[in-house]
This record gives sequence, C-alpha cells and structure tokens, in this order.
Amino acid sequence: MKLSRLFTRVLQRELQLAYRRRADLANPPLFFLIVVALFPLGVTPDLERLATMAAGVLWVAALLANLLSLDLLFRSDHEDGSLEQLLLASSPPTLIVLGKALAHWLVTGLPLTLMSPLLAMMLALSPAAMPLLMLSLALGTVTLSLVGGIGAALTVGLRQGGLLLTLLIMPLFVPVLIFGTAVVQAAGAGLPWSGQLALLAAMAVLALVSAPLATVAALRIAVEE
Amino acid sequence: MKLSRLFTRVLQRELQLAYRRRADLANPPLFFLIVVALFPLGVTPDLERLATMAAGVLWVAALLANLLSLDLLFRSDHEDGSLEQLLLASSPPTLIVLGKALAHWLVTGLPLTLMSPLLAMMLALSPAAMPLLMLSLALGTVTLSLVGGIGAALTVGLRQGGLLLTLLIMPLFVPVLIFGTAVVQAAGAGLPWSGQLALLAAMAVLALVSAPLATVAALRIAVEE
Amino acid sequence: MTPVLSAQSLRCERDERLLFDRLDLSLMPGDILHLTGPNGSGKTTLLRALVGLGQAVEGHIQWFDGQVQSNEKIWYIGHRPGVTLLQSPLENLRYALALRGLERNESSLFEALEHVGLRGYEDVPSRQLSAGQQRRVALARLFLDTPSISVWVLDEPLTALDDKAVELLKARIQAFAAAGGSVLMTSHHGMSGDAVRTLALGGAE
Amino acid sequence: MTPVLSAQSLRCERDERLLFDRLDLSLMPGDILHLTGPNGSGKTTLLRALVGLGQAVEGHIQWFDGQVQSNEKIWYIGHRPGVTLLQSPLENLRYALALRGLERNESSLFEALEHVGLRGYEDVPSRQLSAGQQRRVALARLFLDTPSISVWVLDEPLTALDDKAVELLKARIQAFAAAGGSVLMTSHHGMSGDAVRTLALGGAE
Amino acid sequence: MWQSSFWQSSFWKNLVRWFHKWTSPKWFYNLSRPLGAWIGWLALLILVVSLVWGLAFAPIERLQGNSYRIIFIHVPAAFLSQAIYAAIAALGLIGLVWRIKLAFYLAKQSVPIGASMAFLALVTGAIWGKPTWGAWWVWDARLTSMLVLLFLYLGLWALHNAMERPESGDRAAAILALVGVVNLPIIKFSVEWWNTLHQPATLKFTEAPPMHISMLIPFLLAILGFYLAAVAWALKRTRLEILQRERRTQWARDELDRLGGNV
Amino acid sequence: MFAFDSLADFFAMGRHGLYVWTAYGFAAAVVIYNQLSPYLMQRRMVADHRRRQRREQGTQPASSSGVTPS
Ligand code: HEM
Ligand SMILES: Nc1ncnc2c1ncn2[C@@H]1O[C@H](COP(=O)(O)OP(=O)(O)OP(=O)(O)O)[C@@H](O)[C@H]1O
Ligand SMILES: Nc1ncnc2c1ncn2[C@@H]1O[C@H](COP(=O)(O)OP(=O)(O)OP(=O)(O)O)[C@@H](O)[C@H]1O
Ligand SMILES: [Mg+2]
Ligand SMILES: [Mg+2]
Repeated sequence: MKLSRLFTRVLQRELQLAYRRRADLANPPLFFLIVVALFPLGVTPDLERLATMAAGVLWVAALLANLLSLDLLFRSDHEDGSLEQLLLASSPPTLIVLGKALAHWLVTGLPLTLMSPLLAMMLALSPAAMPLLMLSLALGTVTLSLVGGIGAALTVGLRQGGLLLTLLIMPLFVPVLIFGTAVVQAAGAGLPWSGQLALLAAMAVLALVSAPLATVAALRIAVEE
Repeated sequence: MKLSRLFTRVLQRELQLAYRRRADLANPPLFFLIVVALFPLGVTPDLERLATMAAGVLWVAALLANLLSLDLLFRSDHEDGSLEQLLLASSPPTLIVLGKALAHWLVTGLPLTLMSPLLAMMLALSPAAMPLLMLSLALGTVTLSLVGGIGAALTVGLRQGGLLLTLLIMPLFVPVLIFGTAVVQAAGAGLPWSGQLALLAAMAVLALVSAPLATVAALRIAVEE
Repeated sequence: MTPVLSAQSLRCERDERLLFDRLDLSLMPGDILHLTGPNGSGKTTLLRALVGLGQAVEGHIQWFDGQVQSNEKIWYIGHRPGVTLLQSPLENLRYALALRGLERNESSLFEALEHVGLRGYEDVPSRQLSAGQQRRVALARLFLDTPSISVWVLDEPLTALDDKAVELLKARIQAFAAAGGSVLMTSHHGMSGDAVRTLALGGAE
Repeated sequence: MTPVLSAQSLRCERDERLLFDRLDLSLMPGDILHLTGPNGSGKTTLLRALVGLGQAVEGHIQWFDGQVQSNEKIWYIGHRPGVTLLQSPLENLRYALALRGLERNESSLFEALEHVGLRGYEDVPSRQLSAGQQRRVALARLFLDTPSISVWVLDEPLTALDDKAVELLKARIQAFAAAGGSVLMTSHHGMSGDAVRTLALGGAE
Repeated sequence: MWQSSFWQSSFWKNLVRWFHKWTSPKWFYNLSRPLGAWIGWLALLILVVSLVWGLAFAPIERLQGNSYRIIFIHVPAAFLSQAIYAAIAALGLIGLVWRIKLAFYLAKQSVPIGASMAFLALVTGAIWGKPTWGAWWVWDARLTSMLVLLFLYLGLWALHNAMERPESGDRAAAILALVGVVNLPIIKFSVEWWNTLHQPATLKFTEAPPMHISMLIPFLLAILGFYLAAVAWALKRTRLEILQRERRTQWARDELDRLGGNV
Repeated sequence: MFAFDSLADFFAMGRHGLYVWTAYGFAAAVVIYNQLSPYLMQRRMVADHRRRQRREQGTQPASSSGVTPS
C-alpha cells in the first residue's frame, strides 16, 4: 500500500471519528462565540472601543478554542491502545501524525476561520480587515494544530492534560498571536500587511516540517509511561 | 460511621489525591497567568487601555481556568470504576459530591483568588478594586465549582457531553461573570457595589443547595451509559 | 427465610437483540448463583441492573424484604474494579470501607492485603501494579470480616488472576456462602461446590 | 534457519524489585512460546519491551536477522487491544490492516469477523459490545490470511473470552504455528500442544 | 540502524566506551564534589565583594540616582536565565541523541535554577521600573519575552513533575526544551517587533550608559559571581539527582549512609 | 570610597531605599533558596533511604510465605 493511501485512510478515519462525535465538533466554535460574546458583557458595550480590541480578542479567543480541543487529539487513542498500534505501524508514524493534525485542522481551525467574520462583525471590526482576519486565522490555526500536537503528545498519558498542555504550548504560540493580530490591525488601519502574513506562512511551514517528528518522539514516551 | 465522618474521609481522599498530583495544582493558576498575559499581546500593550478591560479579562481568565480544571472532577473516578462505587455507597451520594466540590474549590478557586492581585497589577487595575476582585472571585469560584460539577458529571460518561457542558454550564456562568465584573468595575469607579456582591453570594448559596442533587442525577446517567 | 434477592420476569433487549425474557431468579442466604453464558449474552447487563446501575432491564427486582436500604449490605465489584490508581492498595481498601460506613484498624487491612498477595505493595501507588495485582486490590475487601455485608455481586472476579489466586478466591467465596452469605457472580471459569447454582444466559448458542 | 527473535541476557528491575535477570529467549518459525507466571511477574513488561514499546528491560533484542524493519511482520495485541470504541468492528479491522500496509476486500473481513462470533455486529459501534466481544474485535485480525505477518505477540489473548472462543483461538494459534508462524503469548490459561514451549517467569514461587 | 561499518569500527566503539565512562554518573559524582565546593566558595567570595562594592562603594548614577544599583543583580539574573535555557536545550539534545543520562540529570536540575533567575530578573526589573518608569509592569518587549521565558521554564518543570517515571520526564522535557529553543529567537524577535510598533520610545530601555570603571568592575564581577554560583548549585543538585536515580546501587546506598551521618 | 555620607544615608539610598533594598532582598531570597533547597532535598532523600532500609530489614525474615514475588 502506498504511503499516500495510508495517509488517506488515516484522514478518513479521523474525520469519521470526528463525525461520530459531531456534537464535540460544535465545542470550539461555541467556545469561540462565548468568549467573544463575554467581552461586550464584561468589558464595555461601546462599539468604538470594542473595534480597537476586536482583532486581539478574536485571535485570543480562537487560539483558546483551538487549544482546548487539542487535548483530545490523542487521548482516546491512548486509552484504548490504538496509540501503541500507531507506533507499531509498518509506515513512518510521522505520516499518521500528520494526517491526524490535518484532520484536526479541518474540524477546528477551518470552522473557526469560517465563522470568524460573524464574530468580527459583532465586535465592529473594520470590514476591510475581514479577509485578512480569515486568512491569518487559517494559517495560524494550521501552526497551532501542528505545534499543539506536540503538546498533546507530551501530555497524553497525564491527568490534567488540558491545562498542562496550555502551559506548554502557549509560550510557543506568542509569535503567531502577535503576527496574527498585527496582520489584522494593519489591514484595518490600511497599512501594509504582507510581510507579517508571509511570516505567519513561514511559521506554518516550519511547523509542518518539524512538529510531526517531535510529536512522534513524544508519543513514544507516552506509551512507555 | 457518622455522615460528617464520611464527609471528612471524602475530603481527605480528594485532598490527598490533589496532593499526589501536586504538580497539577499549579496548572490553573499558571493557565490564569498565561491567558491574562495573552491579552496585552493580542490587544494592546497600552496600560491605560488595558486598565479599562482588566476586570473583564481577569474574570474571563479565572472562569476559563476553573472550567478547564473541572473536566477532571469525575474523569478518573469514572474510568477506574470508583464512580459506580460512589453511587452504591451506603450514604447519600450528594454528600460525597459536596465533598468533592469543596476540595475542588480549595485547590483551584482559592489559589486563583489569592494570585489575582498580582495579575491585576500587570493589567494596571485600580488598586481600590483589588479587595473586591478577590472577594468576588472567591464567591464566584464557589459557584463555579458547584455548578461546574453538574457539567463535569454530564460530560464524564457521555461521549457527546462536551457540547452539553458548554451549552448548559456557560449560560449559568454568565450571570456570575456579569455580576463579578460589575462588582470590580463599580469598586474601581467608586460606585456602590454591595448589591451585586449580595447577588453573587446568593448565587453561591443557591448552587450549594441545588447543584449536588443535579450532579448526582447526572452521574447516574453517566454510569448507565 | 426471606430471599436475599428475588427478581421476576426480567427482560432485556439491547440494540434490537432480545437478550433474555421472562427470567426469574432468586438468591437465598448461603447461595452462590453463577451466571454463565457466551460473550455478549447479557451477564454484565443483568448484574448492573440488579445492583441499580443500569436501566436496560425491565421487570421486578426486590432486595431483602424491600424495606431496608440495600446498598449497605452489598459488595459490588464490576469489570472496572474502582481502584484509584493514584492511591495505594491500603488507601483504596480503606476508602472502599468508608463508602459502606465501615472502618477497620490498620492491622486487619494489612492482613486482607496479605491474603491477596499484596504484601510489600501496601504503599505502592496502584498504577504501578500489574493487571492482576490491580484486580487483587479490589478483591481484598472480600477478605475482611464485615458482618454487615451479606451479599457479594461480582462481575468476572477471576479474570486476570493467576491460578493460585483463582483457587484462593474460589475458596473464599465458598467459605462466605458457608457462613450464610450470598454470592451472585459471573465468570468464564467453572465453579463447583454444593452451594453453587448455575444460571446460563444466552442459551441459543 | 535464522531465529525469528533472539534475545539475550534480559534484565528487568521495576520499582526496586528484580523481576528477571539473565533471561535468554529465542523464537523459531513454528514455535509457540507461552509466557506464564504469577501476577506481577513481568510478563507484560517483557512483551512490551520486545516489541519496542518500553524501556524497562535491558539487554540485547534482535528480530529476524536485524536487517528488516520488523514492525510489518508482527501483530501485537496488548492488554488494551486498540479497539476504537466509536468505530464498528469492521472499521476497526480495516484500520488495523491499513497500519500494516494491508488491505482486504469486504468479504474476507466479514468472514474474519464471523469467525470470532461477531456476525451481525459488524456495523455496531464497538462501545456497545460486551467486554468479551470487544476483545474479539481485536482478535479478528488473527483470522485473516496475511502472508506478510509471521509473528504474533499476544498479551493475555484469552482473557474475558467464553469457553468456546477460548478453544477457537487456541486452535487458530496452533494452526498458525503449524503453518510456520511464530507466537509469543502470555496467558493464565494452560496451552498444550507439540509446538508449545512454556517459559515461566517469577520462578521464585 | 547501526549497520554501517564505521559505527562498528573498534575506533568508534572505544570512543563511545571512553565517553560513557567519562559521563558515568558515579564518576561525575565523585569528581564534582571537590569541584563544586571550590566553585561555590569562589562564587560566594566574588558575589560578596561585587555586591558590597556595588551597593556601598560604586558612585551614584547621574540620571537614575541610587536605583541603578539594582543593575548588579538584575542584569546577571537576566543573562543567566537565558544562558541556562540554552544549556538545558543543548543538554537535552545530547541526552536524546547519545542517550547520556548525566546530560538529562544536569538539564533537569538546571531548570529550577534558571527559573529562579528568570523570576529574579522579572522581580528586580519590576522593582526598578517603579521609580524609573512609574509603573511596576509595562508590556515592553524585553519584559514580555522574559515573562515568556519564565513560562517555558515552568512548563519544563511541570512536565518533569507530571511524568510518573523520571526517565520519561527527562526525554519529554528534552523535546519541549528543544522545541522551545527553536522558538525563543522567534519569540524575541516578534515581541520586539510588536512592541516597537505600539510603544512610544519613552518606554524603551535606557541604553546602558557608558559605565564608569568603578561601576563596571563590580558589574562584571557580579555577573561572574552569579555564573559561578549557578554552576555550583547545578553541580550540587545534579549530584543529588544522581543519588536519587541510583539509589538502588550499592555505592549510592553507602553514600546515602555517609550523608545521613552528617545531616 | 564609601559612596554615602552616613550609614543612614546608605540605608535610605536617596529616595530609592525601598526599591533597592527590596530588590536585594529578593536576590538574597533567591540565593538562599538555591543554596538551601538542595540540602532539604538531601535530607528528604536520606530519610527515605533510612525508611527503605528499615522496611527491608523488617520484612526480610517473614516474607518466605505469601504470594508476593520476592
Ligand atoms: C520586569 C522588568 C524587567 C525585565 C523583565 C527586564 C529584563 C531584562 C533582560 C532580559 C535583560 C537582558 C538583556 C540581554 O540579554 O541583552 C535586561 C538587561 C538590562 N535591563 Fe532590564 N528588565 C526589566 C526592567 C528594567 C528596568 C526598569 C531597567 C532600568 C531602567 C532595566 C535596565 C536594564 C539594563 C541597563 C540592562 C542591561 C542592558 C544590556 O546589557 O543589554 N531593566 N533586562
Ligand atoms: N508503570 C509501572 N511502574 C512501575 N512498576 C510497574 C509498572 N507497571 C508494572 N510495574 C511492576 O512491574 C511488575 C510486573 O508487571 P507486569 O504488568 O509486567 O506483570 P504481569 O506479569 O503482566 O502480571 P499480570 O499477570 O497481573 O498481568 C509488577 O510487579 C508491577 O508492580
Ligand atoms: N452500552 C451499550 N449499549 C448498547 N448495547 C450494549 C451496551 N453494552 C452492551 N450492549 C449489548 O448488550 C449485550 C450484553 O452485553 P453484556 O456486557 O451484558 O455481556 P456479557 O454477558 O457481560 O458478556 P462478556 O462475557 O463478554 O462480558 C451485548 O450483546 C452488547 O452488544
Ligand atoms: Mg461482561
Ligand atoms: Mg500482564
């Protein structure tokens, strides 16, 4: 069987599993929505002031929403023993891990990206910034799914996975957050933004190349535990 | 054995378990710290503008930290079968559940409250609001631990529980959040705040009385699954 | 003598498959009722319904004379044995007792653990034990003298145990019944003895 | 004939207890090596180390002639059998094959599932199966014809199975060995037959 | 994996053997005892001299008054916290690639030292900020990236503690440290870039003024002193880690007996 | 060479005494922590070691029976 075939199989299985627990799929978008909605409630209902913080709030909320769903990336595989089987596969586990990360992005990063304009509207973000909000979120969540996979793998066998995961991954994610909001803010202010966007893309590529390796190494530790 | 004796035993066991995984205890406070640190990065480093959103951000972050740690309240008990034993105990399970909620507050809500002034300083919250920030957080986290227990119970067995947790619990948390931030903002602005605080206290009492019942009912569903 | 448990016209349908119908069973003091049947015949489902952990079974179930709260007289040990992996065998045992409102002194707890071959492991976190040792932690409670408990409900208690431990536990079950206790258990191992009655589920196969 | 597996001077110490030391073992085509020993004697630890899932064992381990990538020739089924509860038996089986780079058509998959008594359950989510049925899902792969697999490593494969299934699986193991395959397994059930060699761990007892 | 002839040559094997002996925990334990003591006393001496000098004898600074004296601890702590992180990542790599346990032990026990230095840099910086900038905390680039560094340290420590088996903790933390070290320059660069976009120049660090020699000497001495102290602490902690891991061996038992006699 | 006019002056550090001395106080605390914590660690390890030894001595004679692998 060709590697591409295995990759498709993995992707198919993951999407199928996601579909089976489709109620969970609604969680990240819902969480996103709620965190964003809390802001007018907790901070200020003044649209002008909201608009100035919209980019940041949207990015932070999307990041948290994505992060929370990462906890489950390997959890049930670990519990039922599928993780061991994955590591004993006859093909490089990096490929399988990559498939899982891609599936994760398809069911969290992508929906978050697609619903972001709606929430941006609620926070009165300048319409000019919308396309870039979406583009930057799409790129940034790819990085998050990949880098977050490392954290998920490091914490999979552990209790309190979710919080520890955040602690481990958040520092790594500061650059994505900064460049992500910068793109949106620059676009809103009519300033050039292509440089920052290119950096976001570069980070995604870096993650694509290196994160699966680190993830597999971390998974090996998890099954030994 | 008297009921109070059982309650002490439960509390003792829970605190002992918390101590066994004491490394995990640091997680909610650290998560709190990290989420708070994300906002300046995403929104603005300008202290004056940060000060205006400080109350809201602190409350949202504390709520999230608490929420995430709730996930574990019954998880491992469910996995290893202790939950069944709990429901088959010869004493009312509500009492045991209450003990667990209290232990949860002692190891999350309380530490969050205690460290909040430090974070408030980083967001340049007015010093006048600090005592009320702590007071409102202390009261609010009691409610969160209790109400969150219902959500944790609902999610523990059900695969599709995640959605329910968010859907059912978040709306219950929103009033806590609104009154919590209102207290802090009012205190910062020199306005009267005792009414909102009284409401927070009332919600805590209500939760104390009713949440354990609902939690036990939810747990019964969980073990049947 | 009132039966410990009497259940009439039990019926269970799961996933559009009829597992059993019009099943009656009763348990008297001194009885060992051994549920057998192929995998998937409904043994676990039935046990859980009897102790009140499931709603999948319809019918009439009565413990004792229906007046007393039954939980405090029953030890139920299921597939997942309720052993907290972060706690030591000793702590697990003590907590299991507390949930029945019972307390025993340290030395009798140690003795029970020694009975099940956990000597030297009393203070090790249970997650560091092997599969069989973890099950032994849960079984240790059966080796305590607890007069208030008159029924054991055990779902595959012999699983994962080595031969010696299987014999030990079988003997203990017999002794408990001989002393007037009642046992309701499932197992894929054979059980023999005077007091043992076998109830086979899923006769179709 | 090169041995399928040869391991020398294995040593394992866990939690300050020496489980085994200077243990040699080798597995030839056609062999069934049955690891026995009381609970906690290190059977699981040893198997996992041999397939490369643990570091708790020191010593020299070589699969085949050390040149080939060994994973693709081995079925490993552990305590936790790697059955995804949200997927049906059929999907589980198909995915297990895919991880070995294998594919089979629908009908042979159905056949294997029928062999292990899961006929009619092919499309039920595995979480709705009983304890024994879930284990059967994992075991179904052993009933497929997969020439590229020459070794089975099975940790307590007979656990939770009913008598009929135990016999079936034992026969299948014998047949696989007779056809030149090698089996390394643990179990608390006895195994008999020509090809079976027994290695007892925890000899102290 | 090890088929190529070079890896099987006796030269390589001897090299590996020599290296393993050199990195054997017991050998290190015995070597580091006198070494650590010497370094420790030297560090103490230098620290006392430099800090007393800095506090009492270095002249007052024109612009900042006496608050500048914080520099003698702030800057060494800041330097060290970064250097230690780099060292941890390097040790992690060594441990992962060559399977040298000693590297893991040293890396693990460097974490609390590095974290305490990051903490000290943050606290002294915050204290210094109050008289200089009028605020305890501002979201300046260097401050923020220091905070992130502290998070990285805390993550490492939490991961070590969360793992049941210390060997797993070693390897997991090494992976995390390596991932983190790749990100550290990116973080620094992005944070600086972010900050200069938003922050008025008034909040930028005052450039270290060309220092008077009587400030410079205690300053450099303080840096040296902190470095030496960190080395001494790391040696001491690593020795305990070795004892802990090897507590089953006879030599470690004897050593524990000996230590027990003196405690 | 003493940069201050008097000892009181030295403690006051201009208007910045509070800041400088708390900063140095924190530094002292961190140094003391780093210096002390290994010794606490050592004490704990030695205590553990003693306990283990006692347990081994205590259980050795009796443990020939029982199901425990020795
Ligand atoms: C919480 C607050 C602060 C933090 C986290 C902090 C952090 C740092 C860091 C990380 C360095 C090392 C830079 C490098 O490696 O090149 C440093 C150096 C330095 N800091 Fe701070 N700092 C803070 C506040 C301050 C304040 C308020 C001042 C004085 C106005 C100050 C003055 C200096 C000086 C003079 C240096 C040495 C400059 C150099 O060698 O690059 N710092 N600080
Ligand atoms: N995660 C762990 N950490 C430390 N020690 C462990 C761990 N898992 C098992 N052990 C110890 O290793 C020993 C062997 O365990 P193992 O699971 O290999 O036994 P086993 O022979 O498979 O027993 P069983 O028949 O009960 O499955 C046990 O004494 C146990 O205490
Ligand atoms: N959660 C569930 N939802 C739906 N059906 C279920 C569920 N759990 C079990 N079943 C079905 O109920 C039947 C009986 O399962 P049960 O676990 O009672 O069997 P068992 O007799 O205990 O088998 P085993 O010997 O394998 O433990 C099985 O056919 C299974 O398919
Ligand atoms: Mg069953
Ligand atoms: Mg085993």
